[in-house]
Amino acid sequence: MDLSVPPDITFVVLTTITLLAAILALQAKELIYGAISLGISFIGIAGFFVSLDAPYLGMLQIAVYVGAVVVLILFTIMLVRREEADKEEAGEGGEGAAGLWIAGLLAVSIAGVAALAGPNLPISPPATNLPISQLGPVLTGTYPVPLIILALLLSGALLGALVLAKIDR
Amino acid sequence: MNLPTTPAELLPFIIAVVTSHTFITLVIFPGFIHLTVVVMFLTWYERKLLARIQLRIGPLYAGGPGGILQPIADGVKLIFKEVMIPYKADKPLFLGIPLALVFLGALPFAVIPFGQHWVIANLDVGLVFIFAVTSLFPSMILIFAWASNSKYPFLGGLRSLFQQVAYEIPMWISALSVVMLAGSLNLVQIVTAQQRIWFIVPAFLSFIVFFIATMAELERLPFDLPEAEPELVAGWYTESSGAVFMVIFLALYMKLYLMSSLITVLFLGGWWGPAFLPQPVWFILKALVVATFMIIPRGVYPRLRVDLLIKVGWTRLLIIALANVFITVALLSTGVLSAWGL
Amino acid sequence: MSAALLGIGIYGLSVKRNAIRILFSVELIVNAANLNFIAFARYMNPPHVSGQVIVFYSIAAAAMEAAVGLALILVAFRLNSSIDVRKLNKLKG
Amino acid sequence: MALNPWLLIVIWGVILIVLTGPMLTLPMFWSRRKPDQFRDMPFESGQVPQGEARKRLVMQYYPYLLMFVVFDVVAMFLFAWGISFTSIPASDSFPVLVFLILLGAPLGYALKMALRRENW
Repeated sequence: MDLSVPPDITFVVLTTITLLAAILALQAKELIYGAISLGISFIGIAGFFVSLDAPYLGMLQIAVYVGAVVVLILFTIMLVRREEADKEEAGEGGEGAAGLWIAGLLAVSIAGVAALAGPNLPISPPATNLPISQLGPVLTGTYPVPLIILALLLSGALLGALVLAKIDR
Repeated sequence: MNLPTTPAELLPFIIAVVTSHTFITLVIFPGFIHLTVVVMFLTWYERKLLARIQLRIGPLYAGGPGGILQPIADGVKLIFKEVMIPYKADKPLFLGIPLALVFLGALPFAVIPFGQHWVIANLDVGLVFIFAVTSLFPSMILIFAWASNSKYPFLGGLRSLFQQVAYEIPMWISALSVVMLAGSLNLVQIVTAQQRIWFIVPAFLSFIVFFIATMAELERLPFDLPEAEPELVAGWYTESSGAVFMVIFLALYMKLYLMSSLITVLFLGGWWGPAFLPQPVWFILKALVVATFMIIPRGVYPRLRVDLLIKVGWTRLLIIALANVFITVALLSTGVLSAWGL
Repeated sequence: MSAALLGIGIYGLSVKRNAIRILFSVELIVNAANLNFIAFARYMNPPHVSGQVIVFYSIAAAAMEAAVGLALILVAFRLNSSIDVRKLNKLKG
Repeated sequence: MALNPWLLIVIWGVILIVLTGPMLTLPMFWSRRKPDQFRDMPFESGQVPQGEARKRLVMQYYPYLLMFVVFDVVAMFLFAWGISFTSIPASDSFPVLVFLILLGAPLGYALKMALRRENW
């Protein structure tokens, strides 16, 4: 039974989900809805990772972004919640259009470069899978120093966030 | 096998699909029907067991031996009850989140191997997949609590969030030693590696940590603060009624079964057992035993205070789990376990 | 695809006034970059795992950035009782 | 016939949506729909609810959440290392252990901060 999904369909579906959710994340009236659609957008990106032979990273994406960061965002939204904070920002008109123009130009130019360069990229056959067990050795064997630096970064971020969030009395 | 082109080919095609292993795994055995039956059985089983502990009789009149048809009666009753949506509640979220909870509770069953060939999707990153999916629960619960626009759910949801967040990390890190022992994240391979010895022996400490963390994740007594009846009525699902309640209830028992299955896979040797019973039977029996041990404390223990609970999670369990990683490193590198082929 | 995501992110960054939404935008931009890393690692010949490792670090860094950013938002909110970045232009709280 | 496991998971998800969706959408058809101010009131033990339910939260447990985000990442790193622990040389595991020890210090500090209730 030939039930393998052509990669194009996967791509189209995931793109639609991700982009719509991303737009909604920025435009939703309620911040809570924004956070939820941000989560959906992240899940879409995780789907991309999976379809690009990086399932472990896809799972990492879901666990870290959707599981942790979105919870943090939700909690912060609820912490800073005020009636004003919920209202959609007024007076976006002129600047909104300008922002749209900048963003649009940038996206189109990048897409243009990609479209020009795209056909020249060597497309490797999909048969060569990247096993997840390869990730560990490369992580620890090839890049040990970034790992230590990352530990310092994590420590620094944790301490910094704690000190920032502390109430001075 | 090709897709049918003429109507005459349709019937053989359907028969071929329905009898294919994939279809059976998806719909019947580790799939939907099996899940529904076991989850319904668990709701009855918990009530009956608790009743016995407390010298009561429990469900009796719904039919079958010991009122085993009680879940069906409950389901019919709840479906036809009125769904009350609280004033000013966020309606789409209030109705959508329970469905999402059931979905998330049932989705990880796709990667749990109930037997050597009884698994829906033999995923290479199965364990991490389960963790990724279960890590979505806290945010769902928080959103649901927020959506119902009522104070009890909100407080319960917050407690639930912090509890699950506090116990998720010890749970993962204690599972790490199993992963190190098996050298794989694929649940089928993890079980295969336990053919000679169940991982509960070399990783006993992490089994304890994992079990406690699981109990906390499931919000079962003594960790059931989010739904502490005297204080918070029913916690984050106080406002749910009728079908919404039924769906949430289903999701909770789904998660109970999921976690028992996960413990079975990680520590209790999955489907391995003497050959006089088929593999899936062994698996389900083990999972039910684990579930029993999770239910029993509900009849026995009081509950903790919320800040103590979170404190225990972060200070004790996390430290033990991290220490356990070092122990496993030591065990593996000194080769003590080589007798079992590890 | 990645470019469009980046575009949305930059749009949000330049237009929105709510600090939390700005954080959303930053996350989207980081994710667009991650996606490119993965895609290029995948289409290299032969496929190489380094791209994935970089994304590994990138996700970690972005999560930390979100944590610190949200803590900053909290502080700003506590000092000014507003999370509108256009009201946060004073150096004195 | 070996299907891609991810495709199987997608199929499983679709089955779940199709079969569990009706549990909540069908009852909506026969459930009462007319809004009723008193019956739809949030449950507060028979009292009339007062004030806003979606209050601003307390800060008290915020540090735990921060710790969660950090250790989420750490756990994922450890998993990547753990799967290949037996197959990599012991010297390669050394950075990971250093990594863990380095993280012990902020963990201790965060716990100390989080346990001191008067800070929040």
